[in-house]
Amino acid sequence: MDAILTNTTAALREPRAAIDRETRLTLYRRMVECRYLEKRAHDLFLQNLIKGTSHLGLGQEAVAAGFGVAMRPTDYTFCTYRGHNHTLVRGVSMTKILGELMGNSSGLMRGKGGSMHLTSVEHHMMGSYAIVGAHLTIAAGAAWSARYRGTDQVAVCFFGDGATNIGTFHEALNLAVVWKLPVVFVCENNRYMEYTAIHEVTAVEHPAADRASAYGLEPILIDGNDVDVVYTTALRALDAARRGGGPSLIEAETYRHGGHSRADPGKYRPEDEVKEWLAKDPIPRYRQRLLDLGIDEETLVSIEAEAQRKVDEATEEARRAPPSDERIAFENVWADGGAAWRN
Amino acid sequence: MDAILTNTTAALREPRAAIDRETRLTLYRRMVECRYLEKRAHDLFLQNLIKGTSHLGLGQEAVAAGFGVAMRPTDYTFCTYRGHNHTLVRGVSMTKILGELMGNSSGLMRGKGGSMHLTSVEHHMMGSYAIVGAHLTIAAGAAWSARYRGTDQVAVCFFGDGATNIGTFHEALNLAVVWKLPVVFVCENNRYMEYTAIHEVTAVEHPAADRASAYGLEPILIDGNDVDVVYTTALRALDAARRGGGPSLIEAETYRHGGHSRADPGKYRPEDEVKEWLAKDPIPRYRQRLLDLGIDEETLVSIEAEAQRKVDEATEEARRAPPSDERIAFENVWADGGAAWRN
Amino acid sequence: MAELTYREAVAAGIAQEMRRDPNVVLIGEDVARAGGVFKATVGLLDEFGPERVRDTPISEQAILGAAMGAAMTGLRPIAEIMFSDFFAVCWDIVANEIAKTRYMTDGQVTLPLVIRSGNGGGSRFGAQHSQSVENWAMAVPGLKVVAPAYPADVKGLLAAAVRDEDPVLFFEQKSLYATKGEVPDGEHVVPLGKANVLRRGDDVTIAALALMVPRAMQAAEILEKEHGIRATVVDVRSLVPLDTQTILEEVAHTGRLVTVEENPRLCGWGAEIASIVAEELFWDLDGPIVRITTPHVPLAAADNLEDAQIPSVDKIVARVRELVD
Amino acid sequence: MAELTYREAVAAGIAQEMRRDPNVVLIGEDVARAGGVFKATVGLLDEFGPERVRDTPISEQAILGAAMGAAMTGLRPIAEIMFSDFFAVCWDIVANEIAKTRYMTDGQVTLPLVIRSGNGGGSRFGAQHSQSVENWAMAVPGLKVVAPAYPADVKGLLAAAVRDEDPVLFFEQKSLYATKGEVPDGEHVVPLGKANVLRRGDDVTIAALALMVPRAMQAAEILEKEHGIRATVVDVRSLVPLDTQTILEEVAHTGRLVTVEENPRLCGWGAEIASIVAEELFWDLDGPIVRITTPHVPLAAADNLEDAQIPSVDKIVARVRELVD
Ligand SMILES: Cc1ncc(C[n+]2csc(CCOP(=O)(O)OP(=O)(O)O)c2C)c(N)n1
Ligand SMILES: Cc1ncc(C[n+]2csc(CCOP(=O)(O)OP(=O)(O)O)c2C)c(N)n1
Ligand SMILES: [Mg+2]
Ligand SMILES: [Mg+2]
Repeated sequence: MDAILTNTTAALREPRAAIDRETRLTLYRRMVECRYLEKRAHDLFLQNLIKGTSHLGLGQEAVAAGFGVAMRPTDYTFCTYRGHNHTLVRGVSMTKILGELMGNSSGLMRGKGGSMHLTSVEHHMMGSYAIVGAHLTIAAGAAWSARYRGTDQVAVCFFGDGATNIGTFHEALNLAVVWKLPVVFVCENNRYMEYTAIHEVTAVEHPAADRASAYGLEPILIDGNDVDVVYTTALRALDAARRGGGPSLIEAETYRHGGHSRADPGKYRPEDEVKEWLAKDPIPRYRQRLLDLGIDEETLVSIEAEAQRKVDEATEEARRAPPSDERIAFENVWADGGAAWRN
Repeated sequence: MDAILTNTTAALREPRAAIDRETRLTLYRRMVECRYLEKRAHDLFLQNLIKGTSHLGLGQEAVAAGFGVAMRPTDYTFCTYRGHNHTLVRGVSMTKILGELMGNSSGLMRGKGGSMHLTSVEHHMMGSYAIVGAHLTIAAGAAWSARYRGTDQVAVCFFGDGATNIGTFHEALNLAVVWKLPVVFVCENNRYMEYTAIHEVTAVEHPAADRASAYGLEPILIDGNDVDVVYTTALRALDAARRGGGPSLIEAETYRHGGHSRADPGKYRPEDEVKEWLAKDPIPRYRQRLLDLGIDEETLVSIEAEAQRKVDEATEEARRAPPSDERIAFENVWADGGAAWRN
Repeated sequence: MAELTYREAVAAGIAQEMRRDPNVVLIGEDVARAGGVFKATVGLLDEFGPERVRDTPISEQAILGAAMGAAMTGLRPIAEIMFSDFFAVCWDIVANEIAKTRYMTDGQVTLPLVIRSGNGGGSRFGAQHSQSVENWAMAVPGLKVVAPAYPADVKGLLAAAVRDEDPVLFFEQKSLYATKGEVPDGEHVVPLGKANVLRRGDDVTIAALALMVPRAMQAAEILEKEHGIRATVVDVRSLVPLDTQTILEEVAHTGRLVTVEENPRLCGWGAEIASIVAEELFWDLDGPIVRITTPHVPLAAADNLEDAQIPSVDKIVARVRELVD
Repeated sequence: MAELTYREAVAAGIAQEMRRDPNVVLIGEDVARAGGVFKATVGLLDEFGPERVRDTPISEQAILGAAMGAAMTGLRPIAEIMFSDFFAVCWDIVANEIAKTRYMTDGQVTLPLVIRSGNGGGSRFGAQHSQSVENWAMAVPGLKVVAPAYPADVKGLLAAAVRDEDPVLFFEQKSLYATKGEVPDGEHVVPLGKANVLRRGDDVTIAALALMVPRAMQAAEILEKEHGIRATVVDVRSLVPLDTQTILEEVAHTGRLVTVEENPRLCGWGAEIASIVAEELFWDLDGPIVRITTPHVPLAAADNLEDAQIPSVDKIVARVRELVD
């Protein structure tokens, strides 16, 4: 516990000063883009333009932005169904994201994957995974491959607090340490699984950090709503991995503003708790910090306006796109483009 | 680490004096019976009277005996394919064990399960499980049921070092702690999986003890070749579970004298290591301790002779038994005794 | 008779059995406080309390392992696997442990347990949350397998599953949860292993399961009204035990069999039935056995794509017409 | 031509591909230092070194997850799942991730990987170490599935599997490991998706797989010599893709089909083939389609019991005689 607190505190203070103005503005821009895009996604649901399910990361933008900015373009992202933000920060177009949510021909996968499976290999965004925990092992494999191929790529794998109790978490962490793989595991602890609080079903207080020692790793527990902290922690972990230091396991404490998924109003959460965390909203908090650091409000307002404009444009573009041709439903099972199981 | 060592040392010293003479002789008797029975099983292999595979616990008898003697008759045993000893110490007849290994009508399951699946519900020996790790979750379930039904039964679950790296280990430990179940998890760390040393594929030095804190448990690392230590540790853990204190995770360090299974001569192990551990053989070691404590050799010799006689008798009985009727291969899929999947 | 939704019938069936037998318990992710992510267990925590209705961590192997350990020591657990796709993360406990333990122990261990799971497509959840995996279960000896189409059967078959001494996998079709139907008041039990002949005709027998049953019924009406083809529709309901007697009788009468399966083509339950009919009723057949299935591809998320994949009423009508004309 | 055992052919196939392509790597439990628990990977660590041939912890999900992550980023991994029964502990990675990712990503991700596994009975290992689970894989869209019977096919199909751009599950029958056969020297590749007609007759077509192939061949000889029944024997070899063309041609010629499956009855590959034949070749059939399978029960450990379960030469002979006489 002491180790954890020390670590957090260290991450919180010391390296903040080192972040330059441009990077800070980029971090802010990314968070704002995520926020506006997902708010739009939420509106499109209410208009029934998005079917099926969808899981928003509203409130958790600092984790996505902090890592997205710290990662190199060739680093790999693996994330969950709650992956819109992680996809956006890798440079994927808003139109393709919204298009996939709407399930039409403008989507990243033309509607074949849906909101839970956003993937853009071109951006080294290697997929959003909808079975809790599975991608931790897959990220380890990508890291293994990177090292085998002699690149300096790092795989970053995001998952929720709930994922720390499933078997793959344990298997992936152990293998990654034994093989000393360049992979960074990032637990976004938003305190809830679907409707059940993580503390009700977990043997330890910090579901990821308190497990680090089971793999010989340093416990790293950070404020996941402070984008500077996330960014500097990310840089350190990426750097360690790149230099052959093996994996890290980071627990970032955060909160989702809304419910688990489209259908969920999130009413199972105590009002006080929600209020407390809304007050820790990473975006206004960072905005204030930037103002405090002397960045003029106009710059921020123009970032915000620009983000809103992009979201509006993407919305229009995605809405205008025609439905996907039904034939694609029967394509691309195999590498030859087809789906034949017989001759 | 310090906590672990302290613990070991405590377990090693203090409670030894408290064990009475009768119990000590029982512990010795159980170990000797296990040893002779499995040596016989080995001979029967060489004579090709046992087909298939089989996994001997030669060298690991102290764990089985220590627990077997400490458990109450209504406590549950769950163990692995390396389960002959654990079955015997619960009071199952040698004939039924050997008969099952030979796969004939005298066997515990008349040959339907084989050596890897010894089960005797009558003795609360709830099964030997051949898929690594699965039974940890099942033992937790039995413990849950015991508590729900208001009994004071405890489930004891034995598994190998290799099982600590599979997902079910993690899931079972977490659930058992969250639900505070009366279950004792016992890792028999014999340093090897099949042919690969555990330290080559594990992120921590002590595969079970170093993971205890990940579930908020105390790390307990004991000398698994000292039957007094095992016995007293078992008593303590069983008592804690019975009194509502929840689960324990115990790592007992031990060694198998032979290979992993029938086919394996165990040649991958350094000679020195084998020698060192043969010197720590729990049976001669305990025999010497008993002599030192003033027990006369005759008593021990008669225990040994009696065990040998029982093994000889059981061997004869099992050998004489006829093969099982082939019809039983098509029975007892369902509770109605049949196997019909259609009308 | 009361009109219940399919999801209400789940809760009604569980409640009926929990009232009857204090050893019936329910565990799963979000089943207690939240009443289930499909709201199929609403009210049970309130009625039966937290010892009998328990939320679990996301640990499907531990959920089913716990259910098995409890069943072998005197309880009658009902475990929920939220989406049937997640059987893949705990298949060992199902296929290797639960299915085989009674057999391997020569009958020493009895496992009266039920595993309920949301199964099937139509909800635009994409390839990993829409599968029909009842054939995974059917392929493993030692499991009973049930998949109801109507609320009354949900309640009645669930009750029978809980009372059964053997492990039963109970597949609830997710896009049927909101559908309604009459459900008998009071104690209601529908025996496992009985198919339900929903209508009779002379021209063709259509065997269907779960979501495909209402579609087959609609198709049969269109076939009769618009094309003069009179179809028998058999709701298979129970895959193990399988009511081959009813199916064989009905096919013997019409001389033709069409199966309608939601699962992807290869090794679906329809193949098994087709092979039984092709062996045992060959001389009574008037024509080829036809299987209508989702093609052998994963399911897409977008609505128009998913609709193009899962057998529709139109597809059933068209295919039956080809066969019979 | 050299005479190799089935297990030597595994190592030969892997070695051939590892020499050709430095991106081919091998992982699994005990595959490196120990050369595999079935001794099917002996010599590979020595030749290719510890970066390419790696022992893993007992973490099947991590093994296959690692293989998948590596395949999607440029490697061509071969992963071993020691016994195919253990697919149950990692089925999610196989059925939900590996099988569906290419499709869900609309072709962005390619997964050239092979999963080898010891499959099937006959070794007296009991119910959890003897299953034939090739139908589990066949039922999941997105997986190719191969199960060779002879050493030459082991080497050649394994090479083709490694070269294939799609995930291939490669089932090695454990009781065939010690059998011997001629294997072509030098580069040897047998294309996936081609059945092998091992002998031709006019009376009946027997389709078999893996361990059932030599048994079907022996049965065919007895049928011919002792009973004057001339059988075609088709070694199906590849379940996905399935060579329906060859099977349909052969059945059309003989008018009769018998499948011989080691798997328990329900939803086996034979059911799928039976349903295809019953639909597409109905008018050419001279009699019922017969499936010979292990009954729908778990496998027993004792030798006489297991032998009573798995289809034997005698059983094949008897059943074919019943059909043809
Ligand atoms: C193996 C598995 N079990 C259950 C689910 C259903 N499920 C989807 S998200 C979720 C909660 C996950 O919680 P957490 O890991 O904290 O991530 P968060 O949703 O909070 O980001 C559950 C139970 C699933 N997708 N996969
Ligand atoms: C899930 C699973 N993976 C692999 C195996 C094959 N296997 C059987 S025993 C064994 C080694 C187990 O080692 P350990 O847990 O240390 O137990 P020990 O045999 O040493 O008692 C392995 C890999 C298995 N039975 N189940
Ligand atoms: Mg969460
Ligand atoms: Mg071991």
